[in-house]
This record gives sequence, C-alpha cells and structure tokens, in this order.
Amino acid sequence: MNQIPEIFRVIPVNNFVILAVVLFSIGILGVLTRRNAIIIFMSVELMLNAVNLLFVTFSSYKSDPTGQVFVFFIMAIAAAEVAVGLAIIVMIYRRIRSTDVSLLNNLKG
Amino acid sequence: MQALTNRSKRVSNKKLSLGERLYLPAVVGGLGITLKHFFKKKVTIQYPEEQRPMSEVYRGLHVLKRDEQGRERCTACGLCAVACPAEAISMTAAERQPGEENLYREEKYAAVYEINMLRCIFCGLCEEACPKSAIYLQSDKLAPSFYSRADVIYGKDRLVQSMETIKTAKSLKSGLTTSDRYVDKVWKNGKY
Amino acid sequence: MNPLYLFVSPLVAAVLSWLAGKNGNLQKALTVLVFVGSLAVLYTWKQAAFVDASISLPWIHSFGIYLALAANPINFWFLVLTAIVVFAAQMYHSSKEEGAVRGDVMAMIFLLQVFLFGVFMAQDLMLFYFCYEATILPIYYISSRYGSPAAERATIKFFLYTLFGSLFMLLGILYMYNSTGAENFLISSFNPYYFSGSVQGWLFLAFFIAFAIKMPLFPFHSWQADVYAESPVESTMLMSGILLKMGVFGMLTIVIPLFPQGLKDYGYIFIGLSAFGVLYGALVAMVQYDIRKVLAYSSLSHVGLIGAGLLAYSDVALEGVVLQMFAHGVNIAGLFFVSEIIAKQTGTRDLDLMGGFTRASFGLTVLFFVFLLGSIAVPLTNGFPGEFKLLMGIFEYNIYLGILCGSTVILSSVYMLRLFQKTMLGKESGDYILSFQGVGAFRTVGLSLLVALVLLFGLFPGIISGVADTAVRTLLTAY
Amino acid sequence: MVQNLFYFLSFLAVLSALMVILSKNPIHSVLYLILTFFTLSGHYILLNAQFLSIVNLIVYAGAIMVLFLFTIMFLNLKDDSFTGSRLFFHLGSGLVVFTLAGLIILKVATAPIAVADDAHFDSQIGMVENLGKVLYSKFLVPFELVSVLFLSAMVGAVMLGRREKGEKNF
Amino acid sequence: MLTITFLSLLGLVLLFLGFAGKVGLVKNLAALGVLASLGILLFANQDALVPAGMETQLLFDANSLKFSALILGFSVCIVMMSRSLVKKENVQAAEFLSVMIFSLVGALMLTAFTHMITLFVGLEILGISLYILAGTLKDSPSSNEAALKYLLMGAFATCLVLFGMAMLYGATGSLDFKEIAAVGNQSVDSVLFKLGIFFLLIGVLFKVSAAPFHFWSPDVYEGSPSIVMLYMSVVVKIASFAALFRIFGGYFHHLSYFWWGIVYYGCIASLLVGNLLALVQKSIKRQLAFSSISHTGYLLFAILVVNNEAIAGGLVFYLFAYGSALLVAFSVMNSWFESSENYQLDQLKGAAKADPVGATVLALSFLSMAGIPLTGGFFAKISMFAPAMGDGLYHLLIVGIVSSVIGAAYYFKPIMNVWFSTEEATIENATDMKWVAMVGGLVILITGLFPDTLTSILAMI
Amino acid sequence: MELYLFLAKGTIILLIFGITLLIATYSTYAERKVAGFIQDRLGPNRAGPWGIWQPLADAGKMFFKQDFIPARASKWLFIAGPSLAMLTACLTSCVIPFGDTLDLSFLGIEKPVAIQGIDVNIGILYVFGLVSLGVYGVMIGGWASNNKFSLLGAIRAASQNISYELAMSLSIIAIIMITGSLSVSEIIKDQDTFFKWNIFRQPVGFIIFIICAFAECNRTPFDLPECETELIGGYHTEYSSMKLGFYLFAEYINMFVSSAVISALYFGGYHFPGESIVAGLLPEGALGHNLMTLIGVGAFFGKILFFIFFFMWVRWTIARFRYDQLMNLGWKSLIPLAIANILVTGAVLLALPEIKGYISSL
Repeated sequence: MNQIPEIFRVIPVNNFVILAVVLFSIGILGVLTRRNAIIIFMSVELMLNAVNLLFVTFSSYKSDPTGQVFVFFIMAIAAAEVAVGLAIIVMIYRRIRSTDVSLLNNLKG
Repeated sequence: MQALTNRSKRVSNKKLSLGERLYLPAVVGGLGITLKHFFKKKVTIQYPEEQRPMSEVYRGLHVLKRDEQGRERCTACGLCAVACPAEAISMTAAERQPGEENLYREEKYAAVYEINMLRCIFCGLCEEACPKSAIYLQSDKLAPSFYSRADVIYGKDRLVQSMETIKTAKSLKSGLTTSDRYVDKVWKNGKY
Repeated sequence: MNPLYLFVSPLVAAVLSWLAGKNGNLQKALTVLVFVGSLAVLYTWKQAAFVDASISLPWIHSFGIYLALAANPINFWFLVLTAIVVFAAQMYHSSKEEGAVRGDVMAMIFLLQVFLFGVFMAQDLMLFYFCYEATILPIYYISSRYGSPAAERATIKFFLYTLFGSLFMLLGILYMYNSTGAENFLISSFNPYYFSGSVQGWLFLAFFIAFAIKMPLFPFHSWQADVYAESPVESTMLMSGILLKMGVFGMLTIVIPLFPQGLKDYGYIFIGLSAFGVLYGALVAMVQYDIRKVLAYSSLSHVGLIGAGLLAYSDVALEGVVLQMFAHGVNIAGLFFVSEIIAKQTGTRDLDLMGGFTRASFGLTVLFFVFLLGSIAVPLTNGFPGEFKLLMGIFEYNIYLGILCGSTVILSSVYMLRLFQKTMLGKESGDYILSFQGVGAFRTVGLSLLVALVLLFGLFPGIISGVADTAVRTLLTAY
Repeated sequence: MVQNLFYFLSFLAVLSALMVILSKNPIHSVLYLILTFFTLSGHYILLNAQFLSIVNLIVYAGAIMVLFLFTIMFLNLKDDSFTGSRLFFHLGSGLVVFTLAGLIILKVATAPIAVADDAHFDSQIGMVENLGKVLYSKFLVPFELVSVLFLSAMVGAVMLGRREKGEKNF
Repeated sequence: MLTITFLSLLGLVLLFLGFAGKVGLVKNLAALGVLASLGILLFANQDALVPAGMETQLLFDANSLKFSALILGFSVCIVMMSRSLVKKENVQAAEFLSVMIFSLVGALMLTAFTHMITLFVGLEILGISLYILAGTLKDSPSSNEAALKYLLMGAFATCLVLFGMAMLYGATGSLDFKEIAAVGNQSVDSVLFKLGIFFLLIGVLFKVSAAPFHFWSPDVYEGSPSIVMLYMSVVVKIASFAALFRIFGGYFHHLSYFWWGIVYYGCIASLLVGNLLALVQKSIKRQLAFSSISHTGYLLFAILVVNNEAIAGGLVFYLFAYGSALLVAFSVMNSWFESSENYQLDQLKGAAKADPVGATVLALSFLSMAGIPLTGGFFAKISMFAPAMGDGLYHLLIVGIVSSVIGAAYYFKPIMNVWFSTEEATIENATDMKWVAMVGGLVILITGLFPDTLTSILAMI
Repeated sequence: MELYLFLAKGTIILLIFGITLLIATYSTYAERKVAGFIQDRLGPNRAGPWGIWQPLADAGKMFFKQDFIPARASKWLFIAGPSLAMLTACLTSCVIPFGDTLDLSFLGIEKPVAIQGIDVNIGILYVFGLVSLGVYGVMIGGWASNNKFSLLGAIRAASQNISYELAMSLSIIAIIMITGSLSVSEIIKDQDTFFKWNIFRQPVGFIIFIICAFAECNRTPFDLPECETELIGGYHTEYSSMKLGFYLFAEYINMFVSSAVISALYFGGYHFPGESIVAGLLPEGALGHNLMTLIGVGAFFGKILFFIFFFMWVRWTIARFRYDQLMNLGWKSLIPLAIANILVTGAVLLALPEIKGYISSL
C-alpha cells in the first residue's frame, strides 16, 4: 500500500520545482511588461498557480497533506480576489474606457 | 364598472401566495396538460397520401369553360375584369372569322385572356359577373406555386378547359366542377 | 526652595498671558512679576549655597528618565541671564504701542523660559535634551508668525539646522546610556572613565555638533544672520541673548567634564575654526548695512571667542566663558533692543538711511553707547573681564590662535563704532527724529536696569566669578 | 512513460504560460492560461493529488477564467500591442527576470530536497477523504475565516461593480 | 479568537441592517461594536469558545493582544470618523463599514497567527477588503486608480509571499512557524530555505510598503478616500508590522543571518526615499503617504535589533504615537473640508485664524509625527533609536537622524501654512467636534510628556 | 490476463461512448417526435419507418451544407468553440457507472469489471469540472463570431452557467454528506433499496438539481443564450454546417449526461424496485450476476430515457424565463434553498444517531 509510486522515484522533485520557478518567473515577467490590467492580473494568477504546483509537489513528495490543504486555501482565496479584482477593473473601464494601466495617471507625484 | 356580461374575467394584482410563488404546482399542472396531449389523437393529415376533404364551395384555380360542342363560351365582354377587385384579369377581344364557328360560341371571343395569379385573391367575383358562365373557380384544383415570374401569368393555354373533359362530360353541368354545381344550384338557376 | 518653582511660575504666567491677550498692562505686570520672582528665588538659593535647590523625581520609568533639576554655581548665572534676557524681550514686547501686544507671543516667551530653566537646571540628559529641543518651538512660533515674510524660510532653516545637530546629541545620549549600562540618564551617573578615547571622540563630535550649531560656531553659522534679521526683535534678542548660551552651557556641563579626551583629540580642529569665526564674524560685520546683521555677525564673532575659550580647556578660559557669556547675553539683548527702537523710528534697518539719532534722544544714545562699549569689551564694562580671561586662556593654548582671537579687540571696536556713527551721529536723513516720542517709562526703567548690569559686572566681575569660578575649575579637575 | 508525460506536460505548461504573456489578444491569453491550468491539473494527477487537480479545474478553469473571459468579452477589449517606447523596458525586465530565475533554477536544480522515504510514504494523502479530515479538524478555524473573506469580497464586488443610477455605460 | 468571531458577526449584522435600510443604526452600531470587540479582546478569554484540543492556528499572546488592542482602538475612532465620508459622498454605509470590520478580522489574524495558513488568510482578508475600501469613491478616478494599483501590487506581493512560503515548506516540510523555525537552524545551506525567507521577506516588505517596494503606496494612499488612507496608514500599518514582527522579530529572529541585510538596506532606503520624496509633494495626502514610507523605515528598526522582546513595547509605542498623530491630523482636516478628498498644502493656508483650536491640534499632531519633544512622536523615535544604539547600528542611526531632519522639514510645511501664512483662510468650516480634537491633542501631549502612562496601560494588557 | 481486462474495459468504454452518441443522436429525433406528440402532431416520419433515419438525414444535411466562417471572425476560435463544446460534453459520461460489475472470470479476469469508464473517487467533482468547462465552448464560439447577438448570447450563457453551477454543486453536497463519498458508484451503491433512493431522502435537493440541470444544458425554460426572439440564435447565430451541428449535438449529449447523473444521484442508478425478487429468479454464479447487471443497465437506461423525455416534456410545457427572472431564481431562491438544504441535512445527520438511539431505548 505504502509503496512509493513510480513517478516519485523516476522524477526528482527538483524538476517540479524548476518548472514552478519557470512559471513563476513568466508570471513576474507578465506583471512587469504588460500594460493591460487584466493581463497583469492573469499573470498574477499564473504566479499563484506556480506556487500551487510547488505546494502540491512538496506535499506529495513529503507525504504531508498540509501543503495540499494550503493549495485549497489559495485557490479559494484567489477566486475571491479575482471577483473583487475584476469588479475593480470593470469600474476602471467604465471610467476611462480602457484597462491600460499606463493610462492611469491621475496620481503622480 | 358594471360588467356587461359575466364572461369577462376580472384581472387582480393580488400578491401570489407562497404556494403559488413556488410555481411547482403550476408547473406540474402544465406538465399534466402536455402529457395529456401526448396521448391525444394526432390531427396531422399526411398530405400526399392523405388529403383533406375539400369544401364544395372551395374557390381554386380558374377555368374558362367550353360549351357542349367544345366551343369557348367567353365573348370577351370584360365584365369579369371590371368585377375583379384585384385587377388581375386582362383580355383582348377579337372577331370570329368564318370557319371558326366550331371554336367560339359567339362572334366575339377573347384572343388573349390572362389572369395574374399573384394578384388574384380567389374571391370568385369574376365567376359571379360572367354572363356567359364562362369562368369558374374550380373547387378541386389549387393554384400551384410558382418558380418564376413568367409562370405567374396564366394565359388561355392554361385556363381554357381541355377537350377531354368535354368529351366525358354528360351535360353542361356534369363537366363542371363542384363549384359549378353549387352555384347553379343556389342562385344561377333563375338566370336561364 | 523647590526648583520646580522656576518651572511652574513661567508656565502659569504663560497661561495667564495667553488669556490676557492684548492687555499691555497686565502683560507688563506679569513680566515684572516673573522676573522679580525668578531673581528672588535664585537669590535665595545662592544665599543658601544651593543646598535645597535640587529635586529628583522619577518621570518616565520605562526609559529611566528622571525629572532631576538642580541649581548650582555653574548654571546659576545662566539662570540669571535667562531671567534677564527674557525680561528684556518681554519688556520690549509688552510695552509696544496699543494693540501690538500679543498674548501668544508673551505666552511663548514664558514657555521658552520654562524650557530654558529646564535646560540649565537639568541633571538628566534626556530632560536636558527634551528641553533643549523644546526651546525651538516657541522661538519658531514667534519668528515664523510675526517675522517678516522671509522669516518662515529662515526659521525653518534654523529649525532644521538645530534639529539636525541635536539629533546627533540624542544619538550620543543614547549611546552613553547603552554603552555604560546605566539604568538612568542622570548626568551624575556618567563619567569619562566609562568611555574609551575613541568613543569619547565620537561622543564629543556628536555633542559638539549640536552645541556648535546652536551657538553657532563658525562653520555651522549659516542660519544665523537670516534668522536674526527676519525675526521679530523679541525672538532675536532671545536667540542671541540666551538660546545660544544653551550651547555654551552644554559644552560646559556635558562635553568638558564627560569627554575630556574627545575634546583633546578633536578640539584643536574646532578651536581653529572658532578662532577663524571670530575674525570672519568681525570682518563680515564691518561691511553689513542691515543693523540687525551687523549685530548678528558681531554675535558670531563673540560667540566664536566663547567657543574657542571652551575648547581651550583651561580654567582661565572657562572662567572667561562664564563671564563673557553673561556679558554677551546682556549686551546683545540691549543692543538689539535699542537698535530695534531706532529702526522702528526710522522705518528702516539700513544703516545708510539712518543717522543723527542723538538729536532725538540723548538718553537712548547713551544707553546704546554703553551697550556698545560692553560689547567692545572696554574696561569697566562687563565685556572686559570675560574677554580678557578668554584671551588669556586661548593664548595659553596656542599663541597664534590667541593673536587671531585677539583681533576681536580691535575689530569689534571698528564695527561697533561704525554702527554707532551711522545710527546716532551724522546728519539725520529725515524728520522722523523730531517725531520721536521717547522710549517710554517702562522701557526706560528696563533698559536702565540692563545698563546698570553692564556697568555693575564691569566694575565687579567678582560677583560672577565668585560664584562660578571654583565650580568651573572643578569641571576640569573632577576626573 | 511517466517521465515523458511529465516532460510533455511541462513543455506545454511553459509554452502556454509564455503565450499568455505574449499574446496580443486578451482572449487568447485567457485561453492559453486555461491550457496552462489544464497542464497543471495534469501535473497534479501525476503527483497523486487527484482532488486538487479536479478542484483546480473547477475553480480556476471553471470559475476564475470564465470570469476573466466574461469580463474581457464584456469590455470588448482590443488588441494590446507592445509599443516601441517601452521596448527597452520590456527587454530589460525580461533580462532581469530571466537572469534571476536562471540563477534560482541553477541553484535549485542541484539542491538536495528532503522527501519522504518508503516507511513514511502515504499515497492516500492527496485523496479527498484525507484532505477533508485535515481541513476540517486541524485547519477548521482558518477555513471558517475564509468565509469572512468571501463575504467581504462579495460585498465589495457588488459594491464596486454595481452600476450607479445615471451611469450610462452598460 | 473570540474577538475575531465577534467582529465577523458584527460585520454580518451590519450588512443585514444595511439591507434593511437602517443606516443610522448601522453607523452607531459599527462604532459601538468595534468598541465592544476591544472590550472582549481585553477582558475575555480569547479561547473561550474553542473546544479543548482544537488547533486554531491563532495564538493571542501578550504582543498580539497589544497590537490587536491598538488596532481596535484606532478602528473605533476611524469608524466614528468614517461617518463623515458616508455622509459626504455617495457611499453605502453598511457595505463600507462591514467591509472595514471584516478587514479588522484579517488585521487581528495578522497579529496572532502561528501558522502560514492563518498568516495568509489574514493577509488576504485584510488585503481584499482594502482593495475594496480604496475604491469606495466610485465617482473619483483617483479612487478607482488607487484600487486598481493596490489590487495589482497587492496580488503580486501575495504571490511573492506565497512563493516564499512554498519554498520554506519545501525546505522544512512544515507550514507551522515554530516547526519551520526549529528546522531552520539546521538548514543554513538549504537553497530552498534561503529562497523562502527571501521571498517571504520581500513579499511582506511589499505589504508594509518598505522601499524599494513602496512605489504603489503613495498612489494608493493619495487616491483612496482620506478615511481609508488613514485606515491604511494606521490600522493596516499596525497589522502588517505586527505580522512582520511576529515572523522576523519572533519566529525567525534567530535566523537573522538570512534576512538581516535585506531589512537593513530596506530600512535605509525607506527612510531616505520616504522622506526625500515627501519633501517635494504638494498634496498633504501624498506627503503623508511618503512619510508613511519613512515611518516604515523607523519601524523596521524594531525588526533589526537583537533584543526583540524588549523592543516590542517600543514598537507598540511608536505605532500608537504615529497612529494617534495621524488620526488627530485627519480628524481636524476632515472637519475642515467638506468635499475635497485631495487636500493640497495650499488649502491649509491661514487656517489658524479661522480655527485656532483645530490648528493647534493639527500642529501638535504634525510635530508628533516629526518626533519633536513634548509630543509622543519623540519618545516613539527614542524607543526605536535606543535599542538600535545598543546594537551598534550607527550608520543606520545616522541615516535615521538625517531623515528625521528632512522629515521635520516637510512636517513643518503644513504647520507653516496653517499658522504663519498671511493669506485668508480657505478652509470651509471650523472643527465641528472641538472636544474630540482637543482630546486628541491632549493624548499626543500626554504621550509626549508622560509616556509612562501609555506604557503602563499597555503593560496591563 | 491484463490484455483481457484491457479489452473488456476498452469495449465498455467504447460501448458507453457509442451509446452516448447514439442516444444523443436519437434524442434529436425524439425531441421532434415528442414535440409533435405534445402538440398533437406526428413529428418526423418520412425518413424510414416512423422517421427513424431522420437523425442520419440531418447529419448528412449538416455535413453537406456550406461551411461559413464570417469574415471578421477569429478563425481558430470560431472552430474551437463547437469542438470544445463537443469535447467537454463527450468526456463527461466516462465516470458514470451504467451498471454493476460484470463477472468476467471466464475470460480469466479475476476482478469484477465495472460498467463504467473510470472509477475515480472524486467522480462527481469530475462531472462538475467538465460541466463548468462546457461554458467555454459557448463563450468562445459566441465571441469568435464577431457578432453582437452571438456575444450577448455567449455572455448570457456564461453568467447563467456560473450562477446555476453553484446551486447545483450545493445541492449535491447534501447527497455527498449522506453518502460520504464523491464517487458516483458509491452513491449508487448507497441507494440499493427503493426507499433509500435519494429522491426520497433529498427531495428538495432533487428539485434544485433538476432545475439547475435544465439551466446548465441551456434547455427551455432556461434557453436564454439562444432565444430566437431576442438574440436570433444566440451564440450560434453565425454557425452553420457541422459546426452548428456540434453545438446542437453537444446539447443533446449534455442532456443525456444530465439525465444519467440525475438517475444516478437521485433515482438509484442501476437499482430498481424489486431487485431482490428478480435476483432470486436468476441462476446463481457468474451468469446470474452478469444477467442481473445487464438488467440493471437496462433499468438505468430506462431511467435515463425517461429523464431525457422529461427534459423534452418540460421544454414543450414551460415558457422561457426572462433574464432577470432567471438570475433572481438562481441567486435569490435556489442558492439559499440549497444552503438551507445542506444545513437541514447536516442537522438531521447529526441528530439521526440520537433519534435512533432514543427509539431503540424505548
């Protein structure tokens, strides 16, 4: 019963971590380079998913359910965040007819 | 306001009760009704195979009648065209030449007789107007559908009764349609 | 008598004068009352050889700060000077023409007096710092609110300068507290043996920068002239007369006894700069046309001398410091007082537009002249003994520095007499002089008092030195 | 077999993630992001976390991304193109991020990471029963508190998204 | 735990009351409720409702009680002040207040978490509520913009925090801070552990808006309604510092070789950036926003020093002094201006003539923020500087001093405008609740003159 | 013997897939037939006896119609839309157990083979996952058409699906609470006697579920996304040929799957009343077991067909909702009701052992 499945033996945990890091960096890049608020927000979701992957990976490899529970929390909270976020984006869109963050220049020092 | 009859239903805007607002009883009732219809006798007539019985006074496609000898009855008097509310009928009169007596009953005849079937409303006034009992609307023939505008104008080639029906006809009336018979029966009798 | 008296009475007076508002007579009465009261208290202390003149109450447990106040021979003359200069300033203000007297200014000056007493009597470093910082606020208020339109900028500069310096002092205090493992900030719980040489050096620099900016000594003086020129004269009098003495006091009671090694290591740099400041101040004062700026630079020059004396680290010099600081306080307050009267009357502060004031009021000319003489340090005025001792001390320290500082004797007479000549003598440049109504009785009495002090301490410097000298010497020999 | 699957999914994940941020059309980005989520769900299944994999689909692909798609369609966004003036910024940030990521990856690639051994391994941890037990016993309090978050988010989304009287635009 | 439950229910009740249209009741009940929750926090056993043996992942120890008390205390005032916002603008009282109260739940969680899950949930409850609050003024473009910027940056920061947590989890196999801290000792060389600490720290620094991760905060602060800005810079600051302190001053304190340098340079950068940029602002809100960054710098001292137990009190003191000063300043300015949400420095000119009491209190509060003696801000600064001095952080202290001076420079601008400007007053009406302002001023003075009163009150908690 | 297992399983999967398609195909026929009957008509009856070749004829027509892609449409997405709709629809049926196990020991397969694509322990979640993905097909298609009506239809579809998905899952949770498993086969196993069918235990849940199922399938009365009177054809206005066919077909597959899920969750799946009597009549051993299973499969399909009929029946009975009514119903009635249902179920579950204990103590 408690035999370690094949995948845990043939694929080192590092591979998953690397994949997560790559996805995370892509997310960061998206946040940094894109101007469309929605796409920035999507990049954030991508980053969250990279984190989720990390948690699941560690959780599975370490055989500890906490990580997966955490992922559950992250997912739930991400959903709430998206709801609020999209409401805000829609609000902005009503105001400036765009979601381009570089058009947001009311506030400058 | 006093209702004149007791047939009209008074509309009330009272709030629906909880049971009514659930809609479920109403929905179930509706389902019952539809289910009842599910098992009802079907009213479909499978047309080419089965045909609906036509009314005796059905006004179908026009026909220009011939008399017992096969002569065209129409004298191109134009009363039908005058009577036509849709102005669907047009004609050109011509004089009968010697030797054509077997073709036309009177000295004058319609060289061209056209009915625009798009205009025609199949009201039957032409039939009523005709003093020579030349035009009738058949009760067993429907005006077919058209595929081109040229088909719409019915000339004499398609309106005039074919000779075969004359031969088989036993009498003036027997060669005619149900409509003919009906008209004769009802009020054309007195005219002769 | 409880030292808290000196705290409480001006505080009460501050509230009262705020309430009194524009009522000049009430303000005058308060001024005199507090002045006399303070002097009386101080006198009783001195008579009792400062036996009961101390108090130590726990104030802030969590930081180990005590409300420790004490009057002693060293701070005695500072306290007296505070009373006098505050009196002078308030006398000026409360005797202004009808409607120009402000309750808030009076209240702020009284508040300033509270903090000044706090600074001079504080036996706890944090309390010292606290009051030291707090003194800025009233001055800032008066200068910014009632100064010329340019005063706002000048005072904020002053404020930031002093804040900058005093924060270093704060660091120093905190360092002392931490490094010695002391449970409190009482000055008595520190001594120089706690600090190694290099640490003393750093601490010296931290404290010195605070005090030097306050005084101000030569490289840190750039705020001074503007503020003096743009502020209302009350605050100029206070700043020049007493606020800068806080720096002197700090040097005397904190830097010299606690960081002798630091003073020795770094003092020579600053003594040179101070001595240069003496010359620089004097030279600049000579070419100024704004009457306030002349006095401001003269003050810089004098304070440079005091600073050099402090850094010279000898008993003679320190005795001179005490004498000179008292003299300077009285003289400069008087000078500003009189010059403001003149400037008000002529409607300008430009020396070129003044002149011939003698014809308007001979009495005022005399008063002015006496203050001038005191400032030049002519013998028999109060400036002389202090300057003499200071120069002696500096000569002992380094002869070239002595010569540099000695130039003040000549140069101060040059610019001061130029001042006198331009204002009092010569041809009057308008008929304003004829309309001069006189100084007024209250001011006359007050000014006479100041003049009397100039002469009194010129003739009998021993009144001061008798109290202070032994105490000052112990500062050098205690450790 | 498993390895190939892993590499295939990873390749697809990275590719679609890249396309998310490179696509000009926001709709395409959303779709690529959904694809990424699918690949990640695949990874979760590989990792024996069935429950999360399906929850990932339901929550992310089924709810969150629908919301995104919905909003984008709602707003009828046009293509968003990279402009020249920001090109250097793009290049720069790309370079920085990739350098940093590269460094991290180099470090991580060889890092020893402790994993469970045979004796401690439990293949059931990713199953819903197990997760449910942990969630509802150990983490009950935070779980309940998440409801506060949802309530707050709900109120906020309604408050912000609601059209005010007199507002003309949709 | 009890307080958190109470607050959640309170928010719910307010929401329903709002649906029922009882707005007046909502406003009163909100303030009363928060006050009651403060009472519950102080006088009730927090674990009263928790069954024995159940893990809550929350632990209300002395520090967290202090921070929580501070949070709730300030919140009472802010909730009371927010009546004016609700009155002035087109804002739904019930929604606004209940979201604010929900955010308090998050704030309290941030003071008491023992586990990453509670930390994360707390962060997000607070964060999401704040995104909403920032966008409350739907008609104002700046408010919209603030909400969006806060949202994007907040979400980004959350990701960084999570990434750090994931790495820590990978390194230690646990999400419990105690266990991580225990394992942390042995994982000096672990790449994952380092990465974890790094990202966690960066993320949290983002949240507390320490430079160089501060760039969102001025915009967000300026754009938000002023009540919300006040809320962010007081309550949220307390909560996030409580969290930062709990992690890095508490659990990971002994692991300082991992994170100390980052915080150190972050601290210096915050001090300089905040103060220098605040110097050139024309809008008070923006100035205060930058100054808030600089205060973040001072507060970071608390994380840097070795003796973290001792400085906790100082941290609380600082937060109290800063918060009360800001609160007082805002309450005065709020009553001065009827409609404008974006106070410009010029608007304050000559206000002292129209309203001397308000002006005095305003001046006091700015003095306190500048850390001038006589005010609480002075002892607040001392309580940060003294331990740092004990640790020998001389360079940091010098930066601190320089930036204090710069700080004083811009804090005096409003004072100067209020008091020393000769122009006619442009303020719209005098402080309507003078006694409130005076009490506020008195509090500042009392904390300045007798800080022991505050420390002894705090010690009782 | 792995090979046999593989073959057996493969056969079953193919069979399920085939039957799914077949039923969906004939649903189109049935729909028209039922519509005819309910409206006192005959329905299609020209292609073959009783018109049974009608679906094939339709399919043929669809194939040969012009395949039109609007000029400004997003081409790939335009194609992807119907494909996705079809894909998600088809994938769903694989976790539904159509019958009990088959004993194939004569082929050497020791373990009994379930008549089910795959038995995952989160089966019902799988269904939900796919159902929630179904909306993409509609949305993408609607958006890609570059037509306002399509877009409106797509947006309506999306919001409708999202709204009703919530109530749907909430209503299921009550069942999961009773059964204690997410696996569909477990849920069916739990309803082994007639009165343990969930329809009796969860009547409210059933009503919610079935309403939501209608909404999820975009069936009348919730066919707002494609309501002709307002939106022409909704999201598929611009579609023609087999792409349109896919959309329509997907709808029928969804209907089939919904019916299957309803039967499985609430009507005992392959169980039928009087099971034990039937079992008694059958021979012992593998043959009997297999026969029993097949009868069960028949029963299941009977139920499924009934529900498909029910779908159609409702379609021709109830008028279409207005959009705000739809949303109000979903958010203001169904979701609270579902939550209340969960609470009540939970309370009863907690109280049940007490009550039982009390009764037994009497």
